[in-house]
Amino acid sequence: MKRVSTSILTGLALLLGCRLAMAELQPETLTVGKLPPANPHRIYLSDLGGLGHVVDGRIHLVDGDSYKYLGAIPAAMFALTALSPDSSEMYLATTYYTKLNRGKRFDQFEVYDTATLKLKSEIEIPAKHAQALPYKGTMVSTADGRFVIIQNATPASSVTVVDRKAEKFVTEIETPGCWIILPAASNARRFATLCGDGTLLTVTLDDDGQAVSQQRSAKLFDAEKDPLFVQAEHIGDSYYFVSYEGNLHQINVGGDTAVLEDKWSLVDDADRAAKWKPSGYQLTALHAPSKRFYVAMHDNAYDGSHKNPAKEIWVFDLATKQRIQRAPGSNSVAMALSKEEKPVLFTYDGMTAEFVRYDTVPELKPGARSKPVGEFAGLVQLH
Amino acid sequence: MKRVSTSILTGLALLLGCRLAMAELQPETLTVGKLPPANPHRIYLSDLGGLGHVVDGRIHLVDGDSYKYLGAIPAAMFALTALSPDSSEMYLATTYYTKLNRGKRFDQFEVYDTATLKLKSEIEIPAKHAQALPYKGTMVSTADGRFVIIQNATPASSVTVVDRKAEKFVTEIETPGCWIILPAASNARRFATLCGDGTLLTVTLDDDGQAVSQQRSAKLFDAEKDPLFVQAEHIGDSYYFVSYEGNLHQINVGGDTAVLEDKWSLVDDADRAAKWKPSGYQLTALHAPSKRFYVAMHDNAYDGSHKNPAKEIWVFDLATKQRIQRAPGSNSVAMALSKEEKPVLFTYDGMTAEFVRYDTVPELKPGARSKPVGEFAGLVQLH
Amino acid sequence: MRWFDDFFERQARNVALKTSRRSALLRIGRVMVGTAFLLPVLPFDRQPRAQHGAIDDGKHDPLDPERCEYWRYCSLDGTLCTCCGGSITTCPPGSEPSSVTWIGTCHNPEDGKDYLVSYNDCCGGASCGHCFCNQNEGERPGYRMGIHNDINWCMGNESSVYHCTVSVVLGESGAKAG
Amino acid sequence: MRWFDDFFERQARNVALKTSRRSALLRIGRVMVGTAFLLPVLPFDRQPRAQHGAIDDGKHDPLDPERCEYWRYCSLDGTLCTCCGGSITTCPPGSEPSSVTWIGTCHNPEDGKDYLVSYNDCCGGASCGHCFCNQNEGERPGYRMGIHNDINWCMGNESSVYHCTVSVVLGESGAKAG
Repeated sequence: MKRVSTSILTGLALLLGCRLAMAELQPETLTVGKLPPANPHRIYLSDLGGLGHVVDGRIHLVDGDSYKYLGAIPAAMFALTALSPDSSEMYLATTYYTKLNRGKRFDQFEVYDTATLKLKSEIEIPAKHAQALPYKGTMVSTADGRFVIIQNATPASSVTVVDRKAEKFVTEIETPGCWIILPAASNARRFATLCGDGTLLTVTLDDDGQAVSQQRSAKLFDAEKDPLFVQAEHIGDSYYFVSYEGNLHQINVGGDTAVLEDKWSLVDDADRAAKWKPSGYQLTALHAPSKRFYVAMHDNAYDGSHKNPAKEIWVFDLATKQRIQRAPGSNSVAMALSKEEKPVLFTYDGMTAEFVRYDTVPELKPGARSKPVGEFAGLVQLH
Repeated sequence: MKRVSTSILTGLALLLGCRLAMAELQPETLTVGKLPPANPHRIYLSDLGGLGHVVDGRIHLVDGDSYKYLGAIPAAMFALTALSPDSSEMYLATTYYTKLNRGKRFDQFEVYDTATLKLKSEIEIPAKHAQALPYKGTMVSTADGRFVIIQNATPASSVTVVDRKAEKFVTEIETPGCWIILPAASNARRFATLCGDGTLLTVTLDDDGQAVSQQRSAKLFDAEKDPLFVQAEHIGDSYYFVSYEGNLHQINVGGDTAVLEDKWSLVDDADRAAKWKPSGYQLTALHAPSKRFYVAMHDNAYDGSHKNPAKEIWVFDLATKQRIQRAPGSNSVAMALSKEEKPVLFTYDGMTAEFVRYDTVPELKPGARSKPVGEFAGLVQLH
Repeated sequence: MRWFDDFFERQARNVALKTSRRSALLRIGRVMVGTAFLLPVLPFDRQPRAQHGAIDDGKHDPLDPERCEYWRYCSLDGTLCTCCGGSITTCPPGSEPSSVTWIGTCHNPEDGKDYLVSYNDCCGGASCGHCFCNQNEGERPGYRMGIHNDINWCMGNESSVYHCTVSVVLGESGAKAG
Repeated sequence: MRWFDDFFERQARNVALKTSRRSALLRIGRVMVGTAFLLPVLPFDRQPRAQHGAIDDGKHDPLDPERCEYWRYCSLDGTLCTCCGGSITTCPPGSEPSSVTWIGTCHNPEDGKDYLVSYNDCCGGASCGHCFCNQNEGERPGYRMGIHNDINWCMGNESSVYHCTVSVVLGESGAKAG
């Protein structure tokens, strides 16, 4: 009795005095819409939902060409979010309470189908997932997609390993004082993580997802005087980090221990005098084929300005280590590059909550702006 | 290991290099604040939390004198909200899902202490509570506080009876086609409800909260041509309703069946020509001792304007049936009068989400405005 | 099934009530006069227009389904599915149509006819919150439930989380139907 | 207890780092230049200032605890408990102090001294959302957890729902402490 299907309602309503013969509009049927086929400009924006509604986060889907709103994936509380390697799935690690904000806490790893926005899988995991802003690298799939590694914080640091083949929680691995998961491209059972003493910890798994080795590197960066932003881009096993002072660190995570392959400054003396420094949350992007590297920058930097919206975006050629362009920053706090030969760069404006679409070829050039989307949003991912 | 008390942290931090001897500020202790003692100007504002976050409603507490924000009571999803007769408790009827917006639904009746904002009691009730905007009369205590009557909608209409003495759910009573609970002041086991055919249904309970009689009145109002707003004020058993066309209906609910005691128009011919009509959500207020009746009005009314913000507030003397004042409306969509000899009227501005404090003596006069508060808020209650 | 019978009895009578109808265009923007905010008739809406509200740039196009003044929305109180990943008659992916609805009777300026419109809520997932509208033509209080819009019409669904609202034409409304 | 030891080791080193400090007043408002919105340094804040944000009327009073520029808030990323029913050092009624915290070192313009400040989140109940601030002096990424503010410090509480943030003076910060 409680439920009455829409078709029954429609039928009865028609019986009750609708003069269909004269109607120009015919009775319509209500359905559930389908997403348009994904293209490289489909944007996924992770949103905590606002500091007034932290229990109710979501991931917004927006078409990057028309800027039409496509739908949302519910993300609950302080979710970590990541696309699967082939973008066919969206992973979440999130927290629920049985009574919204009280009762029993439980954390879940969840998989949504990005073609339908339907839940495909949910697995309970230890109630320790890092309730962090949605930083890239807080949850990452291994190169082959078999395992998903999830950052934990209690605030003691560890990672949770989920097996996507068996669809089950495997284990928790302690990674004390370390943060952000950097999987090796050449070894699908290996990842590294940045540690507070300037080293990297490299963890190697067996085929069941259990840790078989944990090796600490030499001190590769100065976590006190020139800390690395955790947002990183990679080509193969080489990860590219920028530091607070604008030094690019190239770190290889393919081996048993991580090694510093290169380090050079993004800023020259004149930049330094004007206090140009990197800033933002998702503050870099990299196009591997052309080795173009994009960094959000601001001038007049001060202690605490490292998350400020970008004043400019600087473009570097990693092959020549030369800055090849300075472009307007559009107040970017997050950016992502499409997976295309001639990619577009989408930035998220930290002041207006709008996306800006940049062409990158022949040069970086800001174009169309979206309407505002998101309330307390960060990570931008492209299909 | 997971938890470390703040005092331990404080102590250790002090050991680690704080030169207390020279400090002008001494180490501080973190505590939980207490509410200031309630006064008649303490405002409770029921807020659905925004249509983008319907799972996460709350009741805001605001000091009506300083307009300082005092705190909030969590209200979950589409909660019905009502102060207890003595204002010492806030009642909620609300919905939870075990996984935020999916999983198992369960509804609860909850009681919060308005002195501490602590949960005092929670009782599971049938998962049928009306997921309505927070209208007055959707949940009401009997005159003696023993039973709380909760409006249900599936959309079939019924009420849930909760026993506050036994702290348990008692029964569900069908009230088909009827809406809003109007308890009798003279009989703590009786309430009436407005029905879609223009009658009122009077329900009488026994001392266990079970219905022992249900009596339908004659047709007392015209639900088609001149429907009553459900927001009502009362003196004893006499409820005062306004209709869409501006007719005041005085209906007595004390007897076995409800009776229309009086009916007269709030508008004269000139008002009618300018299409002045009542509008808003919580659109009337009544000061029983002085019989001053306050109604939110707008002109140039049209089909569908009955929820518009007020252009004016009109003041009537119920004894003489005369309009004694027209005051600015401050875009009011909700109003409440303090329980004082010389009451103040708080209105909630539907355009700016600000409160306006009106003096009522010697005449109705708008005064201080608050800052904006609430996202999708309606019902205003005063302590 | 009592509510169900009552429901349709009421619908039919409501249809009969609607003998005259003015163009949606005639009554637009009145509430805005003299206010500092570009908010249309949205007493309960405290969300910023720029972020959550439907476009309000002073144009009130009754043929634009992303605006509150679109003719079918004459009694729609909620957020537009057209701004949430759905369309006029489709729920956004990831949500489900409500099993129960309220009804409006709206005037189509294109053909000059009045239509019965079913306002289904779409339910489940994270609620949308974009393009809030509050139109109340023919709306009545909760004792006329089938034409009442201050309640969550996802109430009967497995997930009663409100997502957004569509407006489905059921057919032409006879002036003296029922 | 490893994290705990690491935590304090890091705190101590951080304190040592802070040998020079500029007045909060010197660095205010830079991000606002040339923007259409009156938003201060709040990259992730998309809430309307009028409703949720701390006052920003161009006055940046380091002694007003309802403003982001209040001196103790130099590394506070969150909503101010002073706007949520609490105070600088009390959680709003109905919430509970977080069991773990992050630390800042802030300059008090009144006495010219630097203080160690513990930023406790208050947890549970409906989250507040008023007066969002995003100050990051001395803030470091998650591998320096004890001075990291992009994480929910209610994480260890029975209810980890974030409510608002207080700033409790732990004591004066020695320039060469630790």
